Amino acid sequence: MSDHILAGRPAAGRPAAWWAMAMLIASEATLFGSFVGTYYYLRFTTRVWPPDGLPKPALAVPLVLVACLTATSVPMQLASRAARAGRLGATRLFLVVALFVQSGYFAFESNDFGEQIKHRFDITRNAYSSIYYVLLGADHAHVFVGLLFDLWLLWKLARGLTRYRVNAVQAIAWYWQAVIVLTLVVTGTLLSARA
Amino acid sequence: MALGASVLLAGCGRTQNALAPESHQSRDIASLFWWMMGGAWIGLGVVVGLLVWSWKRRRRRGFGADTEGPKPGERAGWVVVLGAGVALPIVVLATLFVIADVLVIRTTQAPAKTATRLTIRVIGHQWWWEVRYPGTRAVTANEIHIPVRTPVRVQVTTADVIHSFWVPQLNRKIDAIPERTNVEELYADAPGVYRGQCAEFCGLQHAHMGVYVIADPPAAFHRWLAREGRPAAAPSRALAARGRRLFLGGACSSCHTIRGTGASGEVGPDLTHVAARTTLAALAIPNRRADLARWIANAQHAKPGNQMPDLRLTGSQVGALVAYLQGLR
Amino acid sequence: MAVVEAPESPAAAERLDRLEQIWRSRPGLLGWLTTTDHKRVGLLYLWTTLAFFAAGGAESLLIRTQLAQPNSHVVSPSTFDELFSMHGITMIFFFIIPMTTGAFGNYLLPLMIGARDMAFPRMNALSYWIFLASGIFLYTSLGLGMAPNAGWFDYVPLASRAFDPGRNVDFYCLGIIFNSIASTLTAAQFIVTIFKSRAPGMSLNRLPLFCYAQLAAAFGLLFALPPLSADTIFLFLDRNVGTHFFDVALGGKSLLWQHLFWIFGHPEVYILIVPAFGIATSIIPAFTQRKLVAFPLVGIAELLVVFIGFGVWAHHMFATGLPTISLVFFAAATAMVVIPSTIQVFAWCMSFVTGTPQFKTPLLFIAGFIFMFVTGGLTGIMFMAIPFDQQVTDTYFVIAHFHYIIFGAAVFPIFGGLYYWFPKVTGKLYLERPGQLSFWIVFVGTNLLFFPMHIVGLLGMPRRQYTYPDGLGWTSYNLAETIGGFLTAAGILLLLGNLVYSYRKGADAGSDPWHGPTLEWATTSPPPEYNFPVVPKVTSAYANWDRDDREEDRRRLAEGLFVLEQGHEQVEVSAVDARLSDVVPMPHESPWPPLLAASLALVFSMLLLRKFGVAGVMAVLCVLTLVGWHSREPAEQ
Amino acid sequence: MTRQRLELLQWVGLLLGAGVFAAQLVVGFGITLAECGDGGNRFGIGNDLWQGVLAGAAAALVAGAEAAAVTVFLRTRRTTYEAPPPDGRIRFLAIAAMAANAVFLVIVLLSGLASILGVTCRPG
Repeated sequence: MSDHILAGRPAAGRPAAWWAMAMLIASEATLFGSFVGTYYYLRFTTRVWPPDGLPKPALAVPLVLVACLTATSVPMQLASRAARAGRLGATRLFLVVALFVQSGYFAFESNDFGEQIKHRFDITRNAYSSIYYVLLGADHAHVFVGLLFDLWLLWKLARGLTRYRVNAVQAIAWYWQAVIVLTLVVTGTLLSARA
Repeated sequence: MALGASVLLAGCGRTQNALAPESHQSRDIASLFWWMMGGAWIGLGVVVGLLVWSWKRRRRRGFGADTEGPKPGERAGWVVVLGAGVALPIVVLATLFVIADVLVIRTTQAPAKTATRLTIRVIGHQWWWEVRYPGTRAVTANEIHIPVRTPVRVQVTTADVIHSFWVPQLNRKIDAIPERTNVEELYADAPGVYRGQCAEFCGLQHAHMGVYVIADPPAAFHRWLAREGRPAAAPSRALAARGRRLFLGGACSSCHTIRGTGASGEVGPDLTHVAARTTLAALAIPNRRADLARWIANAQHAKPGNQMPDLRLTGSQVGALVAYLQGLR
Repeated sequence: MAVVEAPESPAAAERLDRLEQIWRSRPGLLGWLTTTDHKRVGLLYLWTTLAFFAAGGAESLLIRTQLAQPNSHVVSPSTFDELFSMHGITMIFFFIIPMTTGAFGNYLLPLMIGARDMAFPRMNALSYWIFLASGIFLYTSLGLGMAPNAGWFDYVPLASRAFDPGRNVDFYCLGIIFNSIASTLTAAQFIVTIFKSRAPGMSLNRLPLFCYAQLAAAFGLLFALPPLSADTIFLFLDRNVGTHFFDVALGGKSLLWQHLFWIFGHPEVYILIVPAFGIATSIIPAFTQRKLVAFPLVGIAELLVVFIGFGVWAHHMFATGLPTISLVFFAAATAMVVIPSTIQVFAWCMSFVTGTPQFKTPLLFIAGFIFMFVTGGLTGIMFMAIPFDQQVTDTYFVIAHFHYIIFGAAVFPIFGGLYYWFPKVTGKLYLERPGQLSFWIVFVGTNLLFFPMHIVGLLGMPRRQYTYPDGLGWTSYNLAETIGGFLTAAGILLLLGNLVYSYRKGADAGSDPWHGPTLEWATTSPPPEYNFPVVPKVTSAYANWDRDDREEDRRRLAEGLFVLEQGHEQVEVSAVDARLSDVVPMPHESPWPPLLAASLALVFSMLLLRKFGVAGVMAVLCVLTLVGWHSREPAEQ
Repeated sequence: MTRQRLELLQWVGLLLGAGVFAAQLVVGFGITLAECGDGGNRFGIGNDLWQGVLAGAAAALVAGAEAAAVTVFLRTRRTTYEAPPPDGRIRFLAIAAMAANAVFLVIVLLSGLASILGVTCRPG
């Protein structure tokens, strides 16, 4: 490494990996923006909402679950800080904690998703059911991808901490923060049908 | 007879020219265009002038002299960019915006409820126009009769995909959208036949989805409307009577309506007074005996893909049907 | 003033050898399959997009042949629908975007900012392979006679299963989504590269305008494609899963498609032309030997036109009967989105006037581009007048307008750029006189092709009709257009012939035949795999015109400063002021990008066949590919 | 004025106007939808009032952004937009912001004006 030209320079700015994740998040956020926009477009152009006497979405359970998921933003942030400080053990620990809660959230939500389709109303019922399940499903899919990230990360960290992996921890923590925000937005949008 | 007059008119000088306006709406739009085009030529002239000027003075300085040091004429450049590139266009465009989108649009947008006394429903189908006159029994296709110098409210909807109703000489186009009923005003300064066409791509025969707006003097219009509302005349000649039996017995009646008979199909145009129209298949072919016969024999030839199947009729059956339909005035 | 020619000291020579060995890429076909070199990726994009250009051109010539005469039967109505649909999709998604960003952007961006490669070289290769796969995917439909046939903007309900039961529109949805993945990756790639991989000292006020244009286009793609993906996902679900987003009977809305489509579709237009502005702003300084007038205004204008472009979408929907008070928001934005363009046009013209223009082929194409762009722009302004827009929308007037923009303002600079950078890429000079002749043929041809369309449009000829009746005054204009079409094709063939001949027999160009303003001219032609022997010193936006800085580069090479010959590395800088922040290891060649693209192609094929389970399995394959991709860390090389 | 202050004002000048323009377009269009859409009109929003307030607030904010840009431009008189960063870059982006905000201001005013002068919910 030709570090001599760096002599005495503080690293300025965030690593490219962080920027790349920012790009991914920007485009995903826009995708969800389109979904949410669709939801409200349909709502504004439909007399009764939800239409055809479909039940309004449940309130309590989603809020509790989302609260749990939101809580995991703390261990993710701690993990990324620990990684930057080069503390491998702490990084692993925080990641495992987060992963535990997140996978619990996902298990419950994905099961509930199936239950709703089976017992409440089907995705093919009307436009409302379509956007309802697409919003929900897209959000769950992002949580699932996050879980894959976590597992991959832990597998990588099993063989120590390299600069490459530090960047990865930061990027994935960043991803989770964004997914949590998306989840809050999606939940808020869907619950707005109760208003 | 007014109908004869309009048929005559249909024969000559039909056009879709947006710059040959026959109503105040269309005239406003046309003059809007002429003004904008004048401005456009000036703008283009200025830019081309600058380029030509630079070509004329291309040799005045040694090539490669300016790359180091101060940039020649930078100040002049900024002045032009800020003046001609920012200030001037902002003023011009803001003015145009107010004229077009605040003032002119009041004449071309949907008319107020109270502004019209006659309402016509136009329903787009793949690939023809259904025309209904609410409050009367009159139903026709591809030929909209309106009273001249009278504001008419046209409600545009669709039975299938998106179409766009457009008669350039009378007014701007308005889309036929499944989830809404759009409205525009039709007004004609002079009696005549004004050609229109579906403007939004609507499938295979988008090219053959024309429509005539026929402006008649009020008296003639009301005579036409009254006759159009009546049920079909019974055939007088034997051949026509055979055609009628064929029509009612065969496939025809399952798709076409002829008021006053058992035929009440909804797929194709209402044929109660088909013989009174100037064209067939949404202006695809003229409404003459020979063309009608060819159309009935095989509708897929003149307008491939349209909904009317090849009924495999014998020559004599076609002849009978033609005789019957030609009697429906 | 190429630095790598004749290094002064043996030490310098020895450093260059080391760079050679570190950056050398595998020989032969395998080298191209696994390459991560932005120059090779750029060339792959170039060849592929030229192939798609040929396809799209052939489609347009068939369309023109059919329309040359009224009531003609050269092609059947159904074939005609597939032709104009494929023509639009091909030219937009598979020619212009991948040409201006994929080919020009990939090849030139790192050279202009003094980098050795993109920020993420493997992801860069992935963009190309996905793009190629999506192109093959889409064109399979043409082979199977199932090509998209509801137009490139594919309005519902015409595109719904009820009215289009075949696989045609499914090919459209999946092909577009597939292609969007590639474009999104490219966009992210360019943004990060421009912010993080510039040569130290190249702060935002010294970023070449070409890079500003690429940045603007990248931001545009990044934010415009998701609405399109959402839209096509909805349509695919409606057609294949039974949702009702666009099904009016069950609460769906057909206008929803149009809103989402045009939220993508209008920025798209600017995404098509802004990189071409970047090409123009590179060629003009070189051939007027003058730094561009009003540099900061041109820079912001390139970003501004894309940004405001997101606020004009409903001017494609003025005839849908939306309330006037809704329309005016988009009309106002449509009026003012013109300002960035007027800024640039006058900046270009004043650079011609105050500089020393030398009208060689590239500058001729740029002059022609300015003429075409202004013409198309002035007709574009007319669409902000809602009543007039409602009169001419969906007629040939609109076709004329956007072909003046897309052919005139995007393809002319592409041709100019092909001539301008040909010596850099090949090390050979093109033939000047045939070059100028090719310009005049293309210029006359396109105007003969597109100008009469204004008139037939005003005479009431709607677009997208496979034939038209005689006697409406359209016939002679249509014949003229067809002749213009073939004339244009001839000019393009002459252009390509010139380049092919010059590549084999052209005179040696040297490293800097035009005394070019930006850094790509500071290295040899063609550039070495490591682009620059040292990380260049940059103190202005026209780095190659700063003789002292280039001297400094030679000194650095002699002293071994900023050579980075210890590893496969490049520098990383702070985003805004480009302060040196790090030296990062770069991945070298990798087999994973083509593999990932292939497994993605499997996923999309299975979705097309409605085998969703199998598609899921293929998705697992993609994940495994990604794990393999990341199993080898650049740091461990 | 300190460099941090200039830095801040420059970014405000560059980004605020853009954000406000986007917000006014989306919200303003949303109000017309809510006013005229089938499901919307039960909200009983008075279009003209809301549009007036919205456009007024937006115009004020964009004007603020423009003021920030102008301030930076005047405070950096001693340098040029080609000067080394951060000074050169700050002046460069301030010049850019001045041009951009002028355009945003006109859009906000025109659309606000027209959305009030237009006949509410009359199809165009």
